[in-house]
Amino acid sequence: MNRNYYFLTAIMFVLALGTLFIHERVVSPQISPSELLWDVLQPTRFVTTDQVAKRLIEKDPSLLLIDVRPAAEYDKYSLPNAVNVPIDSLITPAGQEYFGNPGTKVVLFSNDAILANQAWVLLRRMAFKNDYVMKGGINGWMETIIQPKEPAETAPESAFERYEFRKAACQYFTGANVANTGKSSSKVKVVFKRRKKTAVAAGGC
Amino acid sequence: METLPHQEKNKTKYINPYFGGVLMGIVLLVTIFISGRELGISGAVRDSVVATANVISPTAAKTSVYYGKFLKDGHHPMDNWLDYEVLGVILGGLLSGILFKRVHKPFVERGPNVSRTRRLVAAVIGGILFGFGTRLGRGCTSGAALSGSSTFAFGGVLVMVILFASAFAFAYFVRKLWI
Amino acid sequence: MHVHELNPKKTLWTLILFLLVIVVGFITMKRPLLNYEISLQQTTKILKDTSNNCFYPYQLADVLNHKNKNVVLIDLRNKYAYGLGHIPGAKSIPAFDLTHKENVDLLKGYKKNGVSVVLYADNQLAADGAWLFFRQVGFCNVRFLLGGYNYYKAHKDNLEQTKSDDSYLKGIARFDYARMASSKAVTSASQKQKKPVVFHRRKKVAVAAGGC
Amino acid sequence: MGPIAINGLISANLNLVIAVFLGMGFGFVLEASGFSSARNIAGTFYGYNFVVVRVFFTAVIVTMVGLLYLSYFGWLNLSQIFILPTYLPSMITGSIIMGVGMIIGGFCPGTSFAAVAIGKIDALFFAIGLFIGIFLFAEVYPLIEKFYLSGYLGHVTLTDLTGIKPGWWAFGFTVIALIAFWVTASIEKKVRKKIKEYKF
Repeated sequence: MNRNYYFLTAIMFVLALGTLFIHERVVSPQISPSELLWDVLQPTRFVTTDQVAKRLIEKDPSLLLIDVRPAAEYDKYSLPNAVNVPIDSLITPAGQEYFGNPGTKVVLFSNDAILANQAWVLLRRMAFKNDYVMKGGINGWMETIIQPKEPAETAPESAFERYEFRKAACQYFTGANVANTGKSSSKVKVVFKRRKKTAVAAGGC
Repeated sequence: METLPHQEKNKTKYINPYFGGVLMGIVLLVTIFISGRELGISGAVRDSVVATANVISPTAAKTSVYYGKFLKDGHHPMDNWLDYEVLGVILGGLLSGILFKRVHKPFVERGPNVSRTRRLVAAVIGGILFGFGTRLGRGCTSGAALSGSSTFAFGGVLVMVILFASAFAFAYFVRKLWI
Repeated sequence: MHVHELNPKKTLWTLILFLLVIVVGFITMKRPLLNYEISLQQTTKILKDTSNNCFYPYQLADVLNHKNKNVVLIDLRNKYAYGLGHIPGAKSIPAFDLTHKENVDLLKGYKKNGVSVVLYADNQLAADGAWLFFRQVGFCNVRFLLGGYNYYKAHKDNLEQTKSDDSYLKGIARFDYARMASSKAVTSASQKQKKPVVFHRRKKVAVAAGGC
Repeated sequence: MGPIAINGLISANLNLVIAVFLGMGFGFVLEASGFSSARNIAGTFYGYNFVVVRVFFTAVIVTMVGLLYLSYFGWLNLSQIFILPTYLPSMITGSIIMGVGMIIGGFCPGTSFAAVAIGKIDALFFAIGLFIGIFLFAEVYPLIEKFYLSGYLGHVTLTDLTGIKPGWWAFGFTVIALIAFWVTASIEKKVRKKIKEYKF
C-alpha cells in the first residue's frame, strides 16, 4: 500500500475531528447576537394602546394582534380579533405562520408589555421583522381605553383631545360593539401575501 | 493480457478514485457555495420528458396531474438550473474523454458472458426502473444520495443506504450480466 | 482495459490544498464576541421558570448594607440619568455600550467568579430586552431588577417593607378584564368579540416547489 | 456571504451559465474516475471493484466536512441551502427500485450521461430507459399520488431528526468511510486473485 494513503487517512481524520470542535451554526435562520442587541435597544418597536385602538376602529387590514399569554388567559378575555400564540409556540412552525408576512404589522401584547417584549426578542432572534409590542399590555388598555381618566383642568389641549378619543373608543369597544353584532362587522379579513421564499435555494434533482 | 472484444481497447488510466472523490466533493461544495442547491441529474430528465409531452400534446400535458405541476406559470420546463447543469455534465464527460483519449466509436460495453442484445435490453430495463425510482425517491444517486447526504439531509442518507443495500441484495440474481 | 492510477499523490496535494483553504479560513475569520449559547427552546423554558430571573427590590437592602457581596448592580441608563441619581454602588454601563469588549469581558469575569449581575433601568421593561439578550448568549448569572429604578427611588427608605407590596410585579392581570370590558355594554356582555377570526395563515412554502 | 446566487451577489442568468461549468466539473470527474464504465459500477456489488464506493464516500465526507467549516467561517449560510425533503414510504420504495435498476442497467443517470458523451451505446439505451421510466411514472402518477405524498417529514436534516450535532455526523461518516476504504482495499486484494479475467 502506498505510504500516501496513510497521510490521506490522517488528514481526513483530523479534518473531521475538527468539525466536532467548531461552533456549529446549522440552525434555523437567526440574526447575529450583536445585531439582536442593537435592535433590542431601539424603542421603535413599542406602540401605544391609543395607536392600536385607532387602527382597530379603522379596521386596518394590515394589523394583526397577537396575544402571547397562555391559552387559558386568552380564553377568558382578549382584545378584539386577537390571535393567541403562547410564547412556547412561537418557536413552532404553526405559531410562526402569523409572522413575517409582507404587508402585515404584528402587534404583540400580554398583561403587561414584559411577556410581549420577550416574545418580540425571540421573534427578532429568528429574524422576523415588522413586529411591534403594545406598551402597557391589557392592563394599560384597561386603564387608557376602557376606563380613561379625565385629565386635570390644567392639562394641555392635547390631553383633552386624547381623552375624547379614548371615551369614544371605549364606547366603540364596549357599547357600540353590541349594536353591530348582527352584521358581524368585527370580522376582519386579512389577506396575507405569501412570504417570499428567495431566502432558501430551491433545488432537488 | 489479451484484449477481449467486448472491452475497451485503449489503455488509459482513470484517475485515482480518492482523487476523483475529493474533486467531486470540491465541485459539490463550490456548487452549494454559488447556487445554494446541489448537483442533480434526474430532475433534468424529468424536465425534458415534460417538455416533450408539452410539444406533442400541449393540452393533454397541461391537464395531466403530473406534467401540470411543471407547466403552471408559463415557464418553459427546460428553463431550469438543473438542465443547464446536465448539459455541462455531458460536455464535461466529453472533455474528460478527449483529454484521456477515451472517446471512441460507439460501442457496447458488457460483461464477459452476455450478448450485445441482452446487455442493451438490460440497460433499457435498468433505465426504466431507475427512471421510475428517481421520481419516487425525489432524486437519483447524485441528486438525492450524494448531494442529499452531503448536506446532512435525512432523506439523502435514507436513499443512499437503501439504494446501495437494494443493489447489493439484488446483485446475486443478475450476476450473469456482469461476471 | 482500464486501470486506475494507484498513486494517490495528486489526491494528497488536493487535500493539502483543501486543508490550506481551511487554515486560511481560520486565520481570516472574524470571531464574534458573543454567540447564542442556548437554543430557542431553552429560552422559552427560562421565560417560564421565572425564579432565577428576577431580583426583588427588598433584596436590594442586603446589597446596600454590604451583607450580600455577591451581587453587582449595573445601571443601563445613559450617563446623564446615572448622574442624576442611581442606586448606590451601581456600575454605569449604558445599554448601547454593552457589546464593547471590555464590558463583555467584565461580565464574563463576574460569571466566572459566580457573582450575580442585576441589570436595571428606569423600569423593568427597559431592562428586559438586554436581560433576555444576555441570557441567550450564555450569561446565566444575569438578572433584572423588578420595578426598576423608578420603584427603587420611590421606596428607597423602606425597601424591607416592599416585600408585601406587589405593585411592581408585571405580567399579572390587574383587572377582571372580561367584566370590565363589558361593563358599559348596553345589552348582554357575552356577545363580545369572541367570534373565531378567519385569518389566512401563511401557507408553508415548500422550498422544493420546482424540485423532484 | 454564500450561497452567493441566493443572496443576490450574482444574477440569475450568470448562475445558469455557472451551472454549465459546474456540471462540466461534475461530468469530468465522473468520467475521469471511471464511472463511464458500467462494469466499474456494477463491479462494486460483486466485490471486484470498489471505485464507486471510494469516489462516492470520499465526495460525501469532503463535502460534509467542508460545509461545516465554510459555515463556521461565516462564508456560507447553511440555512439557505436546499435540503432534500423526506417522504418516507415513497423514498424507500423509490430507492429499492433504483437499486435494482442500477444493478441491471449498470449506470445511474449522471454516469450514463457522462458515458454517452464518450460513445457508449449501452449508456444511451440506459438514458432512453430513464426517459421511458419517468414517462411511465407520469402516466401512473394519478394512481399513486397519495402514496407519493405520504409520510412527509419536511426538509429535515439528520440533526433535526436526532438532535445530534452535525459535527458528530460528519465525524461519524468520515470514520466509517475511512474504515470502509481500508476494508474494501483488502477485500479487493483477495477477490482480484480469484477473478482472473477482469483486473483493475
